[in-house]
Amino acid sequence: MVKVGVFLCHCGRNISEVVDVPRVAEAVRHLPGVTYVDENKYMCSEPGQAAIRQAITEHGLTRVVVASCSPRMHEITFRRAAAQAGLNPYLVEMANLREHCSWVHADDHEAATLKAIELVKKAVARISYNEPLTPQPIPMTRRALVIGGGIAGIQAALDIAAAGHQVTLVERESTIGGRMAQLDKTFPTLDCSSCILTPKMVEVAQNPNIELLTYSEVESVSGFVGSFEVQIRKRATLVDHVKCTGCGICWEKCPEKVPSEFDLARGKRSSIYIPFPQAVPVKPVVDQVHCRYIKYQEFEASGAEGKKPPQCRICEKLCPPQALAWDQEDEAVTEKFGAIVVATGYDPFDPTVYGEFGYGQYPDVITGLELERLLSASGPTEGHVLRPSDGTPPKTVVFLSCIGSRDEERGKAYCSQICCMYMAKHAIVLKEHDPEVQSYIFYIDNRAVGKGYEEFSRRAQEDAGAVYLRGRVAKVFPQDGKLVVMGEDSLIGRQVEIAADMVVLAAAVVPSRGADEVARMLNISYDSDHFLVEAHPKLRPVETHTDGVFLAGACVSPCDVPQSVSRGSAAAAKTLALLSKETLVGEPTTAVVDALRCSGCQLCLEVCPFNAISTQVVAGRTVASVNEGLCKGCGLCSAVCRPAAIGVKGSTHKQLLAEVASLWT
Amino acid sequence: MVEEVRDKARELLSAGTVECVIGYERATDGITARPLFAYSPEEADRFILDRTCVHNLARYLLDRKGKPTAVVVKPCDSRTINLLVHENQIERDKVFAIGVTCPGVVEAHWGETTEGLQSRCGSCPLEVPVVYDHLITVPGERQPRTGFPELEKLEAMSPQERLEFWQQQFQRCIRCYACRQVCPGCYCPICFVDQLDPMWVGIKIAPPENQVWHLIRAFHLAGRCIECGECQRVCPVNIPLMLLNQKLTAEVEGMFDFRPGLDAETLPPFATFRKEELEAER
Amino acid sequence: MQSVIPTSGFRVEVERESGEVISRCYQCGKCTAGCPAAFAMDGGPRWLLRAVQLGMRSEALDSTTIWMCLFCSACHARCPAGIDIPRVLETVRHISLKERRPPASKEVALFHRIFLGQVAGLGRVHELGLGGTYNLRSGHPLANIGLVPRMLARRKLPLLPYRKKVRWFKRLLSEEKKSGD
Amino acid sequence: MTKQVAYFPGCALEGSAREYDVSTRRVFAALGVELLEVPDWVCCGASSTHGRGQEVALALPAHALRAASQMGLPLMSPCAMCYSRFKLASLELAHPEARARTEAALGQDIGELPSVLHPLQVLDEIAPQATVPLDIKVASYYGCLLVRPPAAGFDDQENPTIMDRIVAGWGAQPVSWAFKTECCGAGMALARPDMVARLSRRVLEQARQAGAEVVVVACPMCQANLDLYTGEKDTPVLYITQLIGLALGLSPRELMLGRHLINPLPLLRAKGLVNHG
Amino acid sequence: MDMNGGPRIVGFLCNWCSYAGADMAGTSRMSYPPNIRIIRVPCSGRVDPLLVVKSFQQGADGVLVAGCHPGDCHYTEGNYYARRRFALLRPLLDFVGIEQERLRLEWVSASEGRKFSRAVASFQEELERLGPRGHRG
Repeated sequence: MVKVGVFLCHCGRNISEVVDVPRVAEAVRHLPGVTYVDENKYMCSEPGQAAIRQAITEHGLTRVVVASCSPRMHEITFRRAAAQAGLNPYLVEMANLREHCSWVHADDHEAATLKAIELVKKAVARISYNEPLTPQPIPMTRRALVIGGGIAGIQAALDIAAAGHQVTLVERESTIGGRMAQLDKTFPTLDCSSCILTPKMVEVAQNPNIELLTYSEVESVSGFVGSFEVQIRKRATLVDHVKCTGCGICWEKCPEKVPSEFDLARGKRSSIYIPFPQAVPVKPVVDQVHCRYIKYQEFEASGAEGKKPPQCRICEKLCPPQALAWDQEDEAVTEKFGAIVVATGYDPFDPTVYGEFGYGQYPDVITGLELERLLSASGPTEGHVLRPSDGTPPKTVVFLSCIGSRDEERGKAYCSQICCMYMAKHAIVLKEHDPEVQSYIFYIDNRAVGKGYEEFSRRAQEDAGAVYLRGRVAKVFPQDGKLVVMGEDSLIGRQVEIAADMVVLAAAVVPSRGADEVARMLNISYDSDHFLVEAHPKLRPVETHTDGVFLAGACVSPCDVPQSVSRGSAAAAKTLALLSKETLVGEPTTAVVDALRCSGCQLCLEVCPFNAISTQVVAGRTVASVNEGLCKGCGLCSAVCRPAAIGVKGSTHKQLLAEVASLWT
Repeated sequence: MVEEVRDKARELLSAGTVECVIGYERATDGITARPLFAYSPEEADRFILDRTCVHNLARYLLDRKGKPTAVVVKPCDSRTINLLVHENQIERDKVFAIGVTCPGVVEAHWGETTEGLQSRCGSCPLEVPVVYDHLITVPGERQPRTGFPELEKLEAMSPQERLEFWQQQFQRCIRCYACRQVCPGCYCPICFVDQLDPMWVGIKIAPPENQVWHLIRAFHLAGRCIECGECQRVCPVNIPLMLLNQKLTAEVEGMFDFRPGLDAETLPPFATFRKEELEAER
Repeated sequence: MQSVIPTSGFRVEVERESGEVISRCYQCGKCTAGCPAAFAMDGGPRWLLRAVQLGMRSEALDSTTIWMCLFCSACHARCPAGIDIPRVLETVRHISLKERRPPASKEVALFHRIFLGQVAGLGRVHELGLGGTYNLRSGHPLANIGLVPRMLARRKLPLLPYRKKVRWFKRLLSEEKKSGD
Repeated sequence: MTKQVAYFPGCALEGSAREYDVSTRRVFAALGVELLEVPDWVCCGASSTHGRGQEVALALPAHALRAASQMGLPLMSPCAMCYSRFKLASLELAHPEARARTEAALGQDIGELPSVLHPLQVLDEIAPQATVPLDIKVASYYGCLLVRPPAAGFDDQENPTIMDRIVAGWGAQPVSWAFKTECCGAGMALARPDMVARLSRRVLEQARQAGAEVVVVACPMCQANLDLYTGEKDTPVLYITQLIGLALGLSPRELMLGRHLINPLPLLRAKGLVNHG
Repeated sequence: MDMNGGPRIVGFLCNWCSYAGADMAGTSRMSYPPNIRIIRVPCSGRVDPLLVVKSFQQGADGVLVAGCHPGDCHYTEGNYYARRRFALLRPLLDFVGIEQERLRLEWVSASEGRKFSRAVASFQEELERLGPRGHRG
């Protein structure tokens, strides 16, 4: 038999000047189960709480109803008070006599009092069905996974490692560094990009807390915060990276040269290669599409007639430590992690949709990222900017902004944020490379929001003499060996034609290929542009709707290097807050299945937003089973369950039904 | 065509393809039909097939989970198979469906059958079963679609009139639950109405309780009722239960363009949603 | 320089008649940039859209921009907001005509008037007649005159027109004119 | 197979562009496509109905669409302007209210809207059967109305290829160039010859720089503007049907090649595309 | 009818938006008729049709289910399921003589105190118009 104590709060006069509290006390005193009733001017005050604690111990109360303000205000307060007196906090209920009664029925004291009585009755009826709940401790695997080895992922990994936790960094390419590694210089300080990035990359390789898995991809994720089971596929490099010393003979001597992805096909690489000199790890991989020996083997296997391709194997012959491992195969590893940071980064928008600019048609129309490679000392032209068409240095360079950005028709509606600044950077750097270069920048709105950015773009105009023209370009066409750019300067309202040697397109920033697949694996959502979605755009910009999964860098929205770094650190901070715990205490208000009632129709599996329900076989029958780690207690399953086999703790059928049944009786 | 049923049954049983063939045989009143569970080729001779074969035999598949079984299914009954496969109650490959085309069935009660077809046949969208492993074509003109005439009649009434209509119906209910026992969609181990903790429906057999039972029963079949009409057929006090089901069938089709049991893949209305929908119906 | 007092009435009027949402234009200028007729216009399409956005009614209605449009639709095809700009220009031209404002380009207005007159009167357009009438009425009797003999020499200009009155179209034209008042 | 279409020549093809009309009829006859001329057709209204309200703009095209609908055939006009008017009108007339108002204006029901075709779309479907090798560099000039506005166009707006595909199919060498869809000045020839001259010259200059020996067009206005408002020594401008006619072995007279101001015959002789005087 | 007059309303309010919205109505003293009894649920999608039917059996004249606006559900999609469920329950109730106006689904965010109090008031008027259940007068 439950012993319910009812505690009525006057809330100063907030409640008592409208509700006749003593009358309420009288009315509820004899309700079934009620063994103690008390009033207090301020239930939430320390004396008020003390009164509750005392009553629990002295009168052996097994249930507590506090009739005061909104539970959203003080539920925690009173639960804590009960817990201090040794009562399970989930045996406390509240009747909302203030927000839902005295404050909204001030004009009718009688009605308010009657309603107050019913609200307390309702709470009393409900509470006899409350059960003591204890939060399930979720064991925390104190290791983190970072997906993506760009600057954001690198920063996150380093910060987590610095706090003394194990972290695995998975990168799809054969080196970390990401987009930043492709850049020549960074705005607004014009630091050499690799000069500031390389040390961090090396640190990743050397930090004992960091396990670096390059040339690897996440294949599947199961489990939940505290214990994610992640399967990672390490693609075969055909090189034994333990033996390999990275001496470089193989990639120097390899005869099969192919366009370099890293140089965006503006340069060449070998078929056994590292993408760029500062790559980390400095260990080559064999490009299995182009390698001559692989081709030879395929030819042999196919049993085709005709002339055999050369065996080659020069790399193997020359490799001092004999590190070539032709029979190496992909390897799938499964590891457990407590938290996951997603830093999948971005790709440049493909400008070929704009026929009017002739990208891909006229060799001297290139993208901003391609220009970075031409400017880079380690790039295909060793830092000498030359026209792809004839190898001459361009003197007149025209920049086109918003290629794919701010275009709902053929591109993306959003602003890509970094273009305005890197166009300014390019203008400045080009001038440094060759004082004769004249840059023209077609912009729509020069967006220089950021520390030192406005000053920087002034510098492009004042020092580097870049001419800014406000307007979008309509067409680029070749004439007399030049590229004629047709635009408008909307400030003067006249058409502008410039005969350029080179045209640079500021291609929009789009989420990197495969980011949406990663999102699906992690059960996090992505928007119509496939950027990953934060738990709250303002107050939870790093978290996602899946506990323990955090976002960093440009996978959320376009952002520049400093933003990527801070997003990386922010994600690390969130991760560390989790890893600092031995166990997590989740809310105990999760769903539970009554296997005897479950019909196994599996409708609940369909409606659960958190994939928290799976099936198990109980006594030969396949029935639903809830993963408490994933369950958020929304109760969607409960509402669709015909035999009422799934209930939500703290919002059970019995509790709700008792509330309904208590009304107007 | 009766022979065709018998031949198929013999073949399946003697080949051991299935352990049991569920079909119809003549009832002892010599007029109506009753289910026959044939386990040996010999029994196959007793199968019949005519317009008195009203029962939805597919419902019995629920009692033979995992056991290879053949069953004679009319178009309406065949939807049961899709429903139960979708709801993970039976495995398709354990079922051999002997589909029969259907010109409609008559009202059949012990010792008597009507000339005219059952009213629900008028709203039946099908002539050929939606699933079958072997198809038998039954000759005979199919009566023209009548839609849901009784339904429209009731919808034309005022809420007050409807209330009275249903109160009269519900107060006759003796809560024998025959409607549930015969329903292919009612297979919960413990039906909510039988649950005592919490007690959803009062034990008292009175209109208010009866109404809760019938409303929730109907709602539990929303987007699931395959319109076999068995509930109404077996009701000992002749409550027109199909009206409730037909109402929801019509609403579901109108709102979600969905009719249950036509395939085993499409998600039923309560298993999914579209972000842009229904703001008017709220 | 006269100051502008921004108002929305005109924009709404044009949006209603054209069915185009002009507030979607954020003045990127790609339309004017690629407009083949811009050199012959006072403001150009971007300017015209801006004028509509700001409610500069008379400037818009009296601009040459609405008359010089060649309806090549290059602007429409490239507009990042998907605005059918020629339709907007056409709409403004229509309003201007309905209000009987002196067209900013007499030549173009005259040409179209004669053209439609021929359609109504002959059913088809007779180029020689069209050119002749135009030259007489436009006050440039010698415009294109150099071409005529060369074209005649190559029998490019049949002397006699096809004749078949199109009464319903005549009626339609006059009704449409009246609708202006 | 004989295919039938409702044929709408348009005013220009009765006058300055008769060679387009004639060459079209001859070529399609040779290719087994029967052109049934729309009876008593009326001008499409061209660009002159712009700014005269929807009724006026729709009425004239609707008249032609109705005629074709009565013939139960797709409506084909070689004139890019007519084609564009018809296509756009048929799209607008899909809206009931627009249709109702237009039918009221016409005083007749339009009937089921026919599909609207341009000869290029038909030629693209037909396998070339060249008898004379067209060893000649061609700049395909599309102008505006075949690709724009987006709703009416039937190929890429910035770099269409259908005509290049066709001429290549008939053995000529299409050059790639940037002014395929730049405007020639359209209907401004009388009112603003200066504009037409400026735009047309630029187009021809681009074609020349791209290495074209002839420019092919599929629109009487384009042809007239490029041909009349440039210099007689400029690159000749032929109709696509004239070029295909040559490949089919038709004579200059049959194709009325003598009517162009920029005389193509010297070049064509030099190229061996026309043997006799 | 309730002892202090007026139709009886049971309100199932989701904890995250609508219950907070009702609190907001209180905090900003936006009064509304006193005959509503609010039951707090985690999500509008938690509301089982049984609870609605039981409420009517219990003598409620109207049932209000309130949740977060579409797209704002704390559990991302609960309210979409609720919307479908009650869109079907309403015609069924109507069919057996419980006018569908008696079951309302409202979207009320945590900041929409005014919307909540107005919703209750207008629901009350609607129910008064309909009269007591079963016997309209």
